Amino acid sequence: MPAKSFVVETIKRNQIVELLSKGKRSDGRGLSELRKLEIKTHVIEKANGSAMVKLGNTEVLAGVKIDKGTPFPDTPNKGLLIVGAEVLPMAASYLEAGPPDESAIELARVVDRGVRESEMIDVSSLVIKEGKWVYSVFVDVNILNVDGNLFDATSYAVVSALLTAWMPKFVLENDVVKNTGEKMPLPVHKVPISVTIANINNTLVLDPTEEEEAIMDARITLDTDDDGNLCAGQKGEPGSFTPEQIITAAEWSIARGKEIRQQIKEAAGHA
Amino acid sequence: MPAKSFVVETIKRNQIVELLSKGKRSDGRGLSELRKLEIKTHVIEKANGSAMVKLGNTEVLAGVKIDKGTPFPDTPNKGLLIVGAEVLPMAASYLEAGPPDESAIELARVVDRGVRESEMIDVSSLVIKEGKWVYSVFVDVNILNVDGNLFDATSYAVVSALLTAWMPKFVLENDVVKNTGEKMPLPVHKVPISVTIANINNTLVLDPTEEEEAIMDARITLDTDDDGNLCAGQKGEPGSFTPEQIITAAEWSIARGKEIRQQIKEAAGHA
Amino acid sequence: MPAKSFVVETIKRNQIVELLSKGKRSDGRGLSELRKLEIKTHVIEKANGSAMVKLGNTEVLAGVKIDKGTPFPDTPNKGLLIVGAEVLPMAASYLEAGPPDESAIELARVVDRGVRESEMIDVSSLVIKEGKWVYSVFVDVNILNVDGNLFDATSYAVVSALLTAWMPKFVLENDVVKNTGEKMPLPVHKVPISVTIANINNTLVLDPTEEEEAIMDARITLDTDDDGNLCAGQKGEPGSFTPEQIITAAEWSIARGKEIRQQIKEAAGHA
Amino acid sequence: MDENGIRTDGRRWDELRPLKIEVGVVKNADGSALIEWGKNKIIAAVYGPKEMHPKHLELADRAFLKCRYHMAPFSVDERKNPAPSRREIEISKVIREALQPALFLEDYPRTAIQIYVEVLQSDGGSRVAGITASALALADAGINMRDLVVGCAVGKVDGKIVLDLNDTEDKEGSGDLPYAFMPNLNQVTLLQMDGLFTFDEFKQALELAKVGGMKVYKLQREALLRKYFSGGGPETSTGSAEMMEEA
Amino acid sequence: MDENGIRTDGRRWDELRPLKIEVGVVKNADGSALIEWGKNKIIAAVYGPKEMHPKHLELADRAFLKCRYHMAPFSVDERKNPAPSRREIEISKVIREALQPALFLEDYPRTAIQIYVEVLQSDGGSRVAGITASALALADAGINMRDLVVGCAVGKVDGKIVLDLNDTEDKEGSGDLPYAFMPNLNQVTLLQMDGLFTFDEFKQALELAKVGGMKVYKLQREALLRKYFSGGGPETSTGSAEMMEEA
Amino acid sequence: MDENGIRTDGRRWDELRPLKIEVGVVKNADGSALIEWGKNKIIAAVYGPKEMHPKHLELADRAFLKCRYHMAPFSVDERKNPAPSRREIEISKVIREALQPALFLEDYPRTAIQIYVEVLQSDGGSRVAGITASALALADAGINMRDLVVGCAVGKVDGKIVLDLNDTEDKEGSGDLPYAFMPNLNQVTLLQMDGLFTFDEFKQALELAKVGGMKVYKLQREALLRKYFSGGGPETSTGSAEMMEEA
Repeated sequence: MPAKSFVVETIKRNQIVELLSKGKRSDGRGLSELRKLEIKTHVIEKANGSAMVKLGNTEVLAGVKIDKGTPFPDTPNKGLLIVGAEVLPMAASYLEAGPPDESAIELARVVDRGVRESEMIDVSSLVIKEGKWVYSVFVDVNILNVDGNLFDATSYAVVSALLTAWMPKFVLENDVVKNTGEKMPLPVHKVPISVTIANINNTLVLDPTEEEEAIMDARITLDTDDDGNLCAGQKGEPGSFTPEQIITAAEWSIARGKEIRQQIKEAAGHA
Repeated sequence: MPAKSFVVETIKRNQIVELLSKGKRSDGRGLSELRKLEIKTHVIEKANGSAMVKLGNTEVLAGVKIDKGTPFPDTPNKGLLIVGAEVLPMAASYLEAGPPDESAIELARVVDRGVRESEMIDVSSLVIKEGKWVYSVFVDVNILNVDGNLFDATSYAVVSALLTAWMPKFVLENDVVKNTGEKMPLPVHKVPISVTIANINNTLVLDPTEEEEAIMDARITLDTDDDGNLCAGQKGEPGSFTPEQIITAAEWSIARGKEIRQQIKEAAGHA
Repeated sequence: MPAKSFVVETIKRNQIVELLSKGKRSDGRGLSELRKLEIKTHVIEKANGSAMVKLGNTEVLAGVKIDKGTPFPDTPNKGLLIVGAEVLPMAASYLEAGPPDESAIELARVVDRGVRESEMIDVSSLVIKEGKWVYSVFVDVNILNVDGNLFDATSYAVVSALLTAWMPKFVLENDVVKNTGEKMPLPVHKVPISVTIANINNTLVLDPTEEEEAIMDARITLDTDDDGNLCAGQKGEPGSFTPEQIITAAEWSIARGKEIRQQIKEAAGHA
Repeated sequence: MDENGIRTDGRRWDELRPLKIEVGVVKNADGSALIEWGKNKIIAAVYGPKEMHPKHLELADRAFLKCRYHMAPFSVDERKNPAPSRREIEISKVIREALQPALFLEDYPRTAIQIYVEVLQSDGGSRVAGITASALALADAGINMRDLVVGCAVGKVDGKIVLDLNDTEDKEGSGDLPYAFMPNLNQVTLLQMDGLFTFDEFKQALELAKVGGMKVYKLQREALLRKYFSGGGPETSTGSAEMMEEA
Repeated sequence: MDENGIRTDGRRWDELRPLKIEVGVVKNADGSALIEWGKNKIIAAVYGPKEMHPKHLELADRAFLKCRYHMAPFSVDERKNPAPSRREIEISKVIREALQPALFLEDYPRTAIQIYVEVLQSDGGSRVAGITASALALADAGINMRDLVVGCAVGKVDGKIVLDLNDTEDKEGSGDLPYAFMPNLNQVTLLQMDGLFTFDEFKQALELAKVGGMKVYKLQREALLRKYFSGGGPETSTGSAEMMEEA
Repeated sequence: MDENGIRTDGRRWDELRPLKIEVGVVKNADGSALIEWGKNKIIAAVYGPKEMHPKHLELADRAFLKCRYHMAPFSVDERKNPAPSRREIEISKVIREALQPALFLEDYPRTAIQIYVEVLQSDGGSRVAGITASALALADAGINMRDLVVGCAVGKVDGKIVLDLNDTEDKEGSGDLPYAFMPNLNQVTLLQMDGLFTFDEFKQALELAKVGGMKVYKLQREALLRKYFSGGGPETSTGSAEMMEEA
């Protein structure tokens, strides 16, 4: 994962910090401005839903697979919704193939929580036979190129892929699950939007690039739902925020979230 | 695991050996004397049985979990009894987190064998429906602080936790297992007691401390049952014993085992 | 795996290459000549079939285990045939114990393919109840001593062991699988024969020894069936062949395969 | 919550569960603490500064901070597999990052400082309890600190923001917000959030977490005083965080 | 195949599926290419020459070549577990060995060159498509090469040797023969075979694979020219493999 | 056991199963032995003294002794997964510790000595058979030894102490006691015990294990003599353990 894993030379760092102290960023953006966001859906025909997201130079591909599955014993009347994310070793020069490290695990779990806690998908409607058969929805994400803010790019790809996903219609015949061949849309209720803000030397910046992440003290990710409520959060990295900074981050997340949600819904044909 | 994993300075070693040659130990104990043994049961409310054991400075916590499970294919009419042990990395400065090494595996297997071979628990009475459903009894042990003789401390914790364990009463209704909500005591038949003896420079010492283990040549663990029979054994470490030393070790195990069994039964309310 | 994993001194290498340029090999064999092949079957009583194969100094032991199993979901009407191979760490000085590396995985998969693609065993006849119960045939190979050409030695051991294997007769009684105690021969249709040819400095040699493998540029394994058809192939190692060399290799495989098949069938009592 | 605002376990909305802390419980560790908070029973132990393994990961300008949060198999209702789960790996990371701001790691270049958090019994809020205990274990180990770190969670039950959820409330409630901060420096070092909070509820939650946390902080200081000033007890508790560095 | 020799997807026996290549698609990589071949969508990316890890495996006289072929979980009909399968490990090895003959590894002693092949969507022939893309990614990374490497498979359907099987043909056909070669040096660098071929069919298959591969080679060169000579397109495509080294 | 004290396989209580040993069976190994004992077929092979990997574990004052006990998948009634089980890891450890007392490891500082025990077919007593074969493999490798090590198990069947249990007796018997010792030095190097023995039975078991072991020792010496004195056979067997060091 990006932060700290390459050396940004002191000069560069000082320059970024100096610019920030004047409220400017090295790529010319405003402090609470998102990089260019491009979304392309229906890119993998073999998936039930898919989306390619570019957030600046960060590129992410999400694919949805929907099948029948068995529910967890403690939630017999809920379908399965599982988000996985892999930072491909090709995505940056300092990466190596191997099992996911703690950063990749945090990434997948935070994105998963953002989708799950917002109740974007009504998993209780994904039941074929209670306790026996449910729909299983796997969303897998490949991070293809890393340039900062993987949390948001991954989240946008997952949400966009889910918005475009169709489900095979399964029915129960004589206690056997049968695929009818029909397709149904996945029942989507809400569109949660993740927004990440970094604290660099006590200046907050939204959607940090990799060179900003390399010198950030801490980051916070806050998700909002369609009503502007906060629905998930995660502070990370070994620095801290003042309570006031967190309130500001929440305000930014609410404001920016509205715009991004609109763009994602349009890209997925939900506008 | 402790032995050899830290350097006891030569001077200390020589002093211990010299003392032993006079029949004395550096902590003042007799050669076949146990350290202070403290047992506290019912320490984990969420477990079906539990015990905290202190043997000198070695501290060990065992918890029992009892649930329904499926029997092994080759023993359809026996319940499951599985003992696991983890030497927590916090238990000594030289430990690191990671999968269990060969010493931890030996520890768990020897303690498991001691309980299993003594037939402490009558696993054939732990059947709900033959071949389909049985009671599964997991005993997990956390070693919290290491100061030698993990085998015995772990064994005492396991035995004490099992002696205090209750089982949920499961019944079969229309081929479905149902928890009646009633509690039953776990059917305990015997109380096996493990006693470990180290060979240091041809002197036998019972219940070795970590500094004794660091210089021991070999160790032998012998378990006895309520009738004073030997019911399990394990020689370890890269040294040897004379046959006569093994006979002496067996005598010590029988004698000391009687006292320890009494103390454990009292602590568990089985006196 | 052998190739490149030890240094053949330059002098030796030069000598081998020089000999080859004159059409000679350091062990006196012709270029397309197999080393002495010895096959002993019925060496493991507890296996359903077994064979010990010596190809020069390469020694390989294969054992077959046949039991009931559940079919793969996508092939409900086919029995299981699974070939595994382990290069024992005792088989050469440069090996270490550990999970199989890419060479061992390639070896097992290529031998497995050779047996599977030739349709040596008619897996569709190994069904007890479609979709529920089938025969599972495991062939496991231990490589005991390495001196080159593991692909062929392993393949000969697998084929010989399968040719001598018997199956327990399972029947279905009230939907339960029962072992009748009767024994049946495994239904063998074809006898595929693997032949491996190395390219050393543009000279082809059949059945390379370890010292030849250490200096080979590339190798190709081609399997033939009883009718002299090609039924599996695998090029390996980081060199190349001309198309003409591949045709030659195929000719050699067809010619030598006929002789080896005869020897294996005799050793297995199928002559 | 009943009509009088009393929760299922009898607490008011702004009341903590019973909380007991003891410093110095693991003999071999350089520092340690046992916390019992509701039904949580958690030991934190610290080793270090010590040699870094593997050597090539040591940092030239500061200590390498490691943290392992782990749950005992018997700590939860259903036996937990002892192998580290993805949840435990994530929590290990956020606990480490919640504690690091308080540490003068630059005082210990090329060394490792290791924090172990073992959950012997788990209830709601085990990660904030783990942080609270770990801060004490670090102080007990004599590691130089800017401040203690206090963990405290808030949540949302029956539409109301309440302090310090227990297990049942966590499962049945509609929101949970684990929170940790440095009480004297007014810096937030951990924030996670599940569930649904309006912006106003969110602000209210942060406030309540701080108020609750200050009560926890008082108990933290008392626990340290009990260990380091043997006569010490609640009544003599006047120390501030600065004294930690002397401890 | 129908009576007119037309395959289920409408192709003749010696026709390739639609094939599109783009060089330079992964920003952080030193070289990369995206290939779309039938329903295959595959990215190859190259990093290097770079420092070798672990150090003790570096080679004094040449670069250490590594290759990872991997399939995305959503790339196939049934979701694939993301952990590397034995199949992926074997294919990684044969792809690496198919590319190595084309590389002047001796020009980069003590370094590592890493090839990543990520299958985003899989169809028949993903390994030869991966080789084709990887050769371009290596050229794009500026690695010195003797020749490009071209991958192309042939197979046997309804008793007839045909070019470039798609997924359905691969599953229902009676033979598959993935093949790769260096077009200017006339050297075969990959050959695998499943199924049943008479000796004559085998010879015919090798011929057809070469003919098909030369068509792929043409597209490879055009893709490079498009990247390196911005106005470049099929009509200006006159380059030979030697020019790769300048690229 | 029947009324005449004859066991299910026809043996008397103090009789060994058929036992055959051959030294020097693995060509590449520095030393090796094949033992067939009842239905056990076990190969032990030794490599070393050789360079230690990983380097940082090498010991300044002696050789690092490693042992891997492993069962072939086809060695038992139900196919065994080839990955090392916890049982195999434990047995590897006790075998290593049973052999180490016989070795002059201090003669080979900074090196590794590796013992491999591969069970090709398993019957009762595979670990003591493995020890018996390993001691010969070590001698065959020319490692300096104080004594051979002899393995032999005793057990309890139908209430009686008997020598050398086979698989059926092991499963149905009420006790098993694997045992190994150095015959000339009178030192016990392995003892494990399952089941129930009175103190008297325990003493009797140790005695019987020794008596049985001495018969095994005779066969061990003969096997070495056969290899190192080509005309050698039982009748010329007068060597003692001291001669091992010359071998």
